[in-house]
Amino acid sequence: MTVSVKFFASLREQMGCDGATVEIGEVATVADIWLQASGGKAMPPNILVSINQEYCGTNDPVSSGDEVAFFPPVTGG
Amino acid sequence: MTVSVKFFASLREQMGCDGATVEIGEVATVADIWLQASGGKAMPPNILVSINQEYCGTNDPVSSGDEVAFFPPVTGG
Amino acid sequence: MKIEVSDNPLNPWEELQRYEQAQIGALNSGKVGAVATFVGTMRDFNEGDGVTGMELEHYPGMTENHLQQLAEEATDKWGLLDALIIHRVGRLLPNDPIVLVAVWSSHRKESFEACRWLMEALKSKAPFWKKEILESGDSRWVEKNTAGY
Amino acid sequence: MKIEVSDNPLNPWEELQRYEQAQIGALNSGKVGAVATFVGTMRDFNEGDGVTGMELEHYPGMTENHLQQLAEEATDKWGLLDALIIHRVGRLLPNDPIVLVAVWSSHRKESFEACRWLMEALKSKAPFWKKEILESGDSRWVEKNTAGY
Repeated sequence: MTVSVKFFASLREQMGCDGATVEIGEVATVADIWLQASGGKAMPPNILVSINQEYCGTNDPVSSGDEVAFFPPVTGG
Repeated sequence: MTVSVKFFASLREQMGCDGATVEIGEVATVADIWLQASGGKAMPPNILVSINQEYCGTNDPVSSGDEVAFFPPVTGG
Repeated sequence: MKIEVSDNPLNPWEELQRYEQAQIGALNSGKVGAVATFVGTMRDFNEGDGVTGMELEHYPGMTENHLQQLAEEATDKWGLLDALIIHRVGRLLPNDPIVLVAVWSSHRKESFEACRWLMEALKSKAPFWKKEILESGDSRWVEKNTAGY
Repeated sequence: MKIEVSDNPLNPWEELQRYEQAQIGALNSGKVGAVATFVGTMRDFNEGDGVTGMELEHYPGMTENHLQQLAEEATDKWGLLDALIIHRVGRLLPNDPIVLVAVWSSHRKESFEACRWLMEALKSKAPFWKKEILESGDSRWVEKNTAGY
């Protein structure tokens, strides 16, 4: 399946890109998507993740066509 | 001594006047001023009192020239 | 710091705009991180009755001095950078703003706490009295403010 | 209810004036007794360093949706009559307003609690990220918001 990946803020700078399209098998979690999109890097602690713009956990399952985002703790307001 | 007395809001309406000048002996408390200014009426419960525009108690002493005010619970804001 | 009791109509947002312009040196210093404001407006109902108007009375002199004391106390306690209180008196209609309290602070916690404390202190201590004009044509003095915490 | 994320300069008092005018049917109904607002502005200091500018990034779509959810949650929980959130993104300078939160309610307790809760929820959950430009010319991402209660 195909999943769209986005990185924001400091994580975007660390990854050197603001997103990617990931091809992965039909059963995959957010953590699997991270591994493939990051080229096997360890997931930073405190990272926040979302599927289709809703917060989720790193073990949540991903479906084809989903938008998965990774970002650091938020600092608005 | 001479003391200036003021009434506000519902108390002003009950007394039928917004103030008075009271002549009283040299030693007097706020309660004494009330008795004379009200013509001997009982002081309503919950009444608030001030001397020279600062909150005070009904047993506080009054000096010549003071402005003594009596008013109901406040309801601003 | 500004304290005002006035029988002129109160537009809180224009007052805030104007005050920040007037205080631009102090409030444009890079130290302000938080502005908390509260506006109390006149409702058309109270205790189950329709209310068509209101007369607000105060104790000229004492009211302003008391508000000033409250603003100074809040400034000391929460380290505020500035504070503004404007309160209407006279004749009001439903939807009219009655009171504006605004505080400027470096941090949001202090601004929220100070603004709320100032409103509660104002309502429980500052000498103002409301008389409501009811739909029936009768009028009545409001007897007591409700607690706000 | 209005939620806006914008890279245009934010004048909170003009926005409030304009919003109340636009919502005049709902907000002029005699039911509003309390308006609590909070404005967060950019300081020129943070963690002991001078800060000369800021870049604010967000997640287009998710940020707006999340703010909308928070405003709806606050409206339900405190029975608000209306709510407004405007948040800046892009390049900011010291003293620039960053965020405006405003809530309209019949009662002051609810307005204070809802406004503060919305700000804390926004700061802890809404996807925004600040990058500070320091006096030295270096820049750094703000790593974490401090707690506000």
